Amino acid sequence: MTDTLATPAKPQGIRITGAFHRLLAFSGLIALVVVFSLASPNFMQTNNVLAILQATSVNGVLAIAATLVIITGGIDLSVGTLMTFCAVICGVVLTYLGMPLPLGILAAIAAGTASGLISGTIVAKLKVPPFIATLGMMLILKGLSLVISGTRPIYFNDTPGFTQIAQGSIIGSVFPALPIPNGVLILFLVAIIAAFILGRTVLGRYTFALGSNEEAVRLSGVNTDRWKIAVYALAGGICGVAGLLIASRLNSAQPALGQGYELDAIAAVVIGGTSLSGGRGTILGTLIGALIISVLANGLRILSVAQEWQTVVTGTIIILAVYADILRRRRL
Amino acid sequence: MTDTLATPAKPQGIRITGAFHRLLAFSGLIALVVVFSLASPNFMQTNNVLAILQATSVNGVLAIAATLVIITGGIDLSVGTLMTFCAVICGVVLTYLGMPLPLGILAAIAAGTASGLISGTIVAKLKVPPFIATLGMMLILKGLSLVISGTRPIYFNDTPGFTQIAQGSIIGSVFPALPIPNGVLILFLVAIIAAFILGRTVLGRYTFALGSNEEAVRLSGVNTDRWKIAVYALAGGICGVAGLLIASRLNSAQPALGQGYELDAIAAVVIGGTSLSGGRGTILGTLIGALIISVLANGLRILSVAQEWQTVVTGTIIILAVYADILRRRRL
Amino acid sequence: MSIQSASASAASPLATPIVAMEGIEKSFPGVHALKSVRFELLPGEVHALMGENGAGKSTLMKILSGVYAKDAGTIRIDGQPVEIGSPREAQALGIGIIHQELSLMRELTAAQNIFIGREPRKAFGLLLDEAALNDGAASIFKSMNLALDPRAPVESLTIAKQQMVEIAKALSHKSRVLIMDEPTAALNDAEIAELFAIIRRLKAEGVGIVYISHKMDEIKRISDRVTVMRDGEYVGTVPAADTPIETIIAMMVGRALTTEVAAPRASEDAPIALEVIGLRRGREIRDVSLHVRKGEILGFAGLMGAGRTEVARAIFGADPLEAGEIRINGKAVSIRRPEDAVKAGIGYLSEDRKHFGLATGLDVRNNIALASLERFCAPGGVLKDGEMRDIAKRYIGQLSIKTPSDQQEARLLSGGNQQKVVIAKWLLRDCEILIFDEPTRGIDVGAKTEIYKLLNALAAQGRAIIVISSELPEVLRLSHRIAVMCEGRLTGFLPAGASQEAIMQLATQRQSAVEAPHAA
Amino acid sequence: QDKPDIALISKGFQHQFWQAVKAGADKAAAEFNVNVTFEGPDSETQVDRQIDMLAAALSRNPDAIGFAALDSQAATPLLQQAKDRNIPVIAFDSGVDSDIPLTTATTDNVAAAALAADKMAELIGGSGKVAVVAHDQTSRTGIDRVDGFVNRIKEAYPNIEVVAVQYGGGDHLQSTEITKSILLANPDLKGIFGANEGSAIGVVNGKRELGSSIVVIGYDSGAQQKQAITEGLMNGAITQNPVGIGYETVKAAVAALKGETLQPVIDTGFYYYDASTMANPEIAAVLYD
Ligand SMILES: Nc1ncnc2c1ncn2[C@@H]1O[C@H](COP(=O)(O)OP(=O)(O)OP(=O)(O)O)[C@@H](O)[C@H]1O
Ligand SMILES: Nc1ncnc2c1ncn2[C@@H]1O[C@H](COP(=O)(O)OP(=O)(O)OP(=O)(O)O)[C@@H](O)[C@H]1O
Ligand SMILES: [Mg+2]
Ligand SMILES: [Mg+2]
Repeated sequence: MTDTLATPAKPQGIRITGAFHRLLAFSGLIALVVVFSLASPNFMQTNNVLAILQATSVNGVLAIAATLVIITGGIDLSVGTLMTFCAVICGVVLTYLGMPLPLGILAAIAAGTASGLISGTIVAKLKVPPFIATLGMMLILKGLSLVISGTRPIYFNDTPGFTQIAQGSIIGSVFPALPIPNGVLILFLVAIIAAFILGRTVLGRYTFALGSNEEAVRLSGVNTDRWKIAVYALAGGICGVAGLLIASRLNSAQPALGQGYELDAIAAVVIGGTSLSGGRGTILGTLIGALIISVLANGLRILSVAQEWQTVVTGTIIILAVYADILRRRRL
Repeated sequence: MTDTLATPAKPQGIRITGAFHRLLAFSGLIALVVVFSLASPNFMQTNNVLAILQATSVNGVLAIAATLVIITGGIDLSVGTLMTFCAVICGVVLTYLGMPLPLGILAAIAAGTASGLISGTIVAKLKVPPFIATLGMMLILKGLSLVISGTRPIYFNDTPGFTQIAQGSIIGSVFPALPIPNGVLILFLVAIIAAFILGRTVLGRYTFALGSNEEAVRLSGVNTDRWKIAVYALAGGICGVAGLLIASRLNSAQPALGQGYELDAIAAVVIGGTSLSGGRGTILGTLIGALIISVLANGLRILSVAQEWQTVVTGTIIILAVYADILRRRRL
Repeated sequence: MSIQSASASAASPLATPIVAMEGIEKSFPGVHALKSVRFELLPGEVHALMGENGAGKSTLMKILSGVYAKDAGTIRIDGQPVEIGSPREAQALGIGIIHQELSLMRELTAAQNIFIGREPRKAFGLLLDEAALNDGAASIFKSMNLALDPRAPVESLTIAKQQMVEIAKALSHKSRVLIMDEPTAALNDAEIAELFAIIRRLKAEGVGIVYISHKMDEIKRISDRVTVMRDGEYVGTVPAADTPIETIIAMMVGRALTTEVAAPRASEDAPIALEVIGLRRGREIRDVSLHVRKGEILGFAGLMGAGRTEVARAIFGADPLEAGEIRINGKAVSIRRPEDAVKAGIGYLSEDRKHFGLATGLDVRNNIALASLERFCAPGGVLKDGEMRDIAKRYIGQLSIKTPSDQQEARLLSGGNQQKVVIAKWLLRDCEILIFDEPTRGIDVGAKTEIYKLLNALAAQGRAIIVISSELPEVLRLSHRIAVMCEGRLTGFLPAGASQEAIMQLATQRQSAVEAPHAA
Repeated sequence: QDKPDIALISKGFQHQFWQAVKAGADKAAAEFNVNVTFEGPDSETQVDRQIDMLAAALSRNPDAIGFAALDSQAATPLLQQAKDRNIPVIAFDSGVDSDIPLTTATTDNVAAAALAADKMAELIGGSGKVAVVAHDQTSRTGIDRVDGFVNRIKEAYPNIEVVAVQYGGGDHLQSTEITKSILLANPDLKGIFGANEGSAIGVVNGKRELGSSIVVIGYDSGAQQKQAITEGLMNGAITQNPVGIGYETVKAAVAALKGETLQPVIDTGFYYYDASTMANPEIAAVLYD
């Protein structure tokens, strides 16, 4: 209209700022790594770095699932017990029914997706707040895991390759110097796929749009319910992957595990800068958040800090890390 | 301007709807009670009703604290471990330092208030999201409880009246037919005070206003930070009361207790119709939510439902109860 | 009431109406919003829908666009009866709408907002074609003569630009029926002219346009017919060209209205109430100095983005300053937060009521009391709710706020009535210095006159008032003195009665012609 | 249904140890023709949840109660109520500091953990660094097993140093990560004691993932622990007799209902087992999957 309005899009400027921004986002993580490296020579050993990455894999995958739901403005408390449920289903298919490995993998992911579909439907169609819908699902899945497994672990001893899913190292078999466990590879794969879906597909667009202003999306003639259900289903499928990872690491489906994992996952998401009110968030941030949590836990253990103090220090650093991130953003 | 616009406020009509609305809000709870009464003759026995109420007291008080914070649009994950921290502080004052009972009570509430002040300050001044601030505080308090107590329970055997705080019955000593434990009395007292503060005082008004549109409140010339901190401090003080209750019930301060309790408290709040996005909520609703949770747990136990199925049923009924509430509101 | 509806088919008596609504009923809890309302729209017609705040205009259009379900009545499209159950179905019928309240996804970019639900795709429909999306948005902006980066997140845009994004979104739908619910409330004259050019183009293409506005002059400029509603009822439909404004206003308010406000009294040498010296912050505020005297109304004119809002917010302490001094009654004060400003006697009515003015979840009573709660505080922090109620009711009466009760949630009020609630909040606070940013945005003619009277009365009581307005006639009508801004600088002061041309000249007076891009 | 109703309130539910106790109780229930319910909180820190469970069980008017107290004192008023209503109470797992329970079916966790220390010392040759991965810092079993192990090392093996005691909540995965950190921080570590099933499995997992060759002593049994011992990843483990605990508890309750007098303590015993002794009938009888 009037050219005074001309706010030239400064692609360069923005890109530089963006890259700088992204680099800085790592600052909390980098600071932690530096401190721990100085404090203990054992910290930066290859083995320990691999241990940290491996320790991030399950929580990282769960956190990615949680990120998707949180960006829509929801929350998913069921990620932990859903992971377990999927592991149990996989155990039933492989060990009790004796089916081949690919079917077990498929079953875990399908179970996760189905559960996500149900959560999503409860949220979208019945309009039950996500907190309650997924809290209910968390309890239901917890109970069902016990029921299905007969309250005992299911072992994968009859499926020899099973531990390789998380513990083997395809990369290591090609480059022996880089024995990165497959679990870590899968985490990054899931992250890349999730980031791609968020950034490049229609589903991703609606994920952000729903969290930003669901009513506006609806008024634009979009079938918001369907897309919301799709996001929950996708998140559920990702929890299925987490179920495979943990089952493979433990070479068993432990039916009692899982509750409490949702808090770590959501913490990783929020530390990673995703807003609980929805509409914004990144997978990269979530990965960093998950890494911060693992590095902290590992570092404090390596330093043999007494357990009760570990908790105190972890709490403090989580607050400080997020505060540092806030300061950084304010300055930019 | 023009008198055509004069739409007379119909206070009667609104009041009737309000009362009706409120009555219906109990419907989920009433339905549960009716079902369990029919299913088991033991359910409606005085002793069991008292047991249910007693079981509600701690979670109810925590849920009231959580309600206040949630109405501001925040969340408080630290209620559970803060409760424990206050119990431990009380134990230190009474048992380790041998001070008289009133000082112990004061210390617990003061510790809660102080911790709330800190959480509130981190949220309001440092702009750390409430989820992270209170997650951090949750861990810090959990660790500190263990440190201060030396990782073992502190018993109140030297303070004879201590168990009376929750377990005695002032009402019962006057009306022997009504042996309502003091813990339940305290729950209702806290509820009445909280409802009064929310409904009738400036602090309460700002609690709602902050949750409704914090920026608008700030631009109305209100020191939003100060009021927000006050709400967190009040919630912390209430957690102190919960700490006294649980310590009195267990006649000990159990330092490892508390984590996970925040979920039950928040669940009670949300089941009670308070919105996690802030700006609306009632203490009455929270009480009903807390009662629904206890009645469910108790009823399923009375019916000797297998534990794994208890979980499944609880999850399902929580979803259904909230769904029923949503249907009711939609109809009104 | 139906006497005036005789000339129903003024525009083109031969065409079948695209839209014919008949006997539409709608009730909300406590409000009978529409009482057997009828409405008709012909192809190629601009049909203005008029009525006071809360008359039911938006509700009627929300029914047509599938947002609300009607309680009773029939809707015909091209003569065929239809049921419109959702926004999607409305879109399928070719009905597009620009809502009164901005309904954008703030975190998404302008282009993403425009194409929501219709994203261009590639790779067999699997992937988003972001380039096509941005190009599409860019070409729409170009056709609107609008300089806006399609990739800019909506939350970084001013309200005016957000409004333009809404308009672009509606245009991109290529609807046969386009409803515009107060599209110009946030726009300035140049932008309005641009919008009208677009409307004329659409009209020529045979699109039927429903146009809702409280700006009376626009009705004459753009519309063919006018339908008036009052209090949820249909009053009549008249041809725009042959009907005097006064008649339309009389239909709206049910009586004749004296639109003339007493000419503003020139301010004498009253003491200076507020003085700011050398305010600075980045490119937005560049060395702004000004003063307002007691009893004076200082008008603030400028184009969109000139920085008027920024200056006001800075004075009020809502945003930080890099440099500058603020003096009240000659004494320097330190204002770091809105709290300090309010304590010092400054009130600020924001231009964006939804985000910065109204606590939408609170009821009307508490919104009115929000800035003055301590006034209703008994010892111990207990609120005197009875007193609050009485005062709230007084303002509801005084400003004719249409609400079923003072306990209605603010978000359920019509847009104009929400604005009145926010105004009431500042009136109650009783500040010595009042800054009103777009105070009459979305307010009906009757209420507008009422607010002008109020501002004059406040000035007469010795209050110092700054009025920011994008409506030049409003600035001219109210101000004792006019400050004009351009690109963050104050380019000059004009006396009352200055010409529009003089203002526009200052409003476009850039610091360096070389720096600035060429004017369109 | 006129069968006697016996309510067992345990310290846990989902863990294999408690499921084995439950299995023993169910076995006795079938044998003595009684109804048994079995409940326990999610974690051994939830003292008040257990109290609520006990209260609900009392409301049911059971004929007898079996109770594994997370904190004896906290439960005293309810146990008193049971006594007043003539409901016999049998304590199991760890004892209840009170004279209300008619008997206690239990294992001495301190002595059992001390045995683990002895075996550890033997296997690492009497000197070097060892660590403990335990399940819980504050629960009775957690404290007893850690104290039993650490104190025995301190008293009897001056050349052995306990360099770390960390707690993984009995969570297999968390215990795995903890073990890995301990191993990486102490490359010269000789052995780890995993103080319950989840912890022990975690230690085995950590050892395997890092390809370490330390000595591992576990606690409890379960298919995975048995397999680890068979495969040589775990050197041996302490087992209690959880099935026996559950069985004896119900049996004692039935006896109490019949009015028989009971011995004050039923020691269900504990055993050390390794690859060589696992198949012994005496051991095999107390191991569970
Ligand atoms: N969702 C709702 N719930 C309750 N009342 C409503 C709702 N929407 C509108 N109303 C009421 O219906 C009446 C008509 O509102 P509407 O928004 O249609 O007015 P309007 O003519 O568009 O006014 P304005 O010019 O102020 O925008 C008002 O009294 C309003 O308060
Ligand atoms: N949230 C924001 N983020 C980034 N820039 C902004 C934001 N709000 C305003 N601006 C920029 O600040 C400058 C001043 O805008 P402002 O809204 O204060 O102007 P104004 O004179 O009040 O105009 P009007 O009220 O007519 O829109 C403009 O360049 C605008 O683009
Ligand atoms: Mg309107
Ligand atoms: Mg402005």
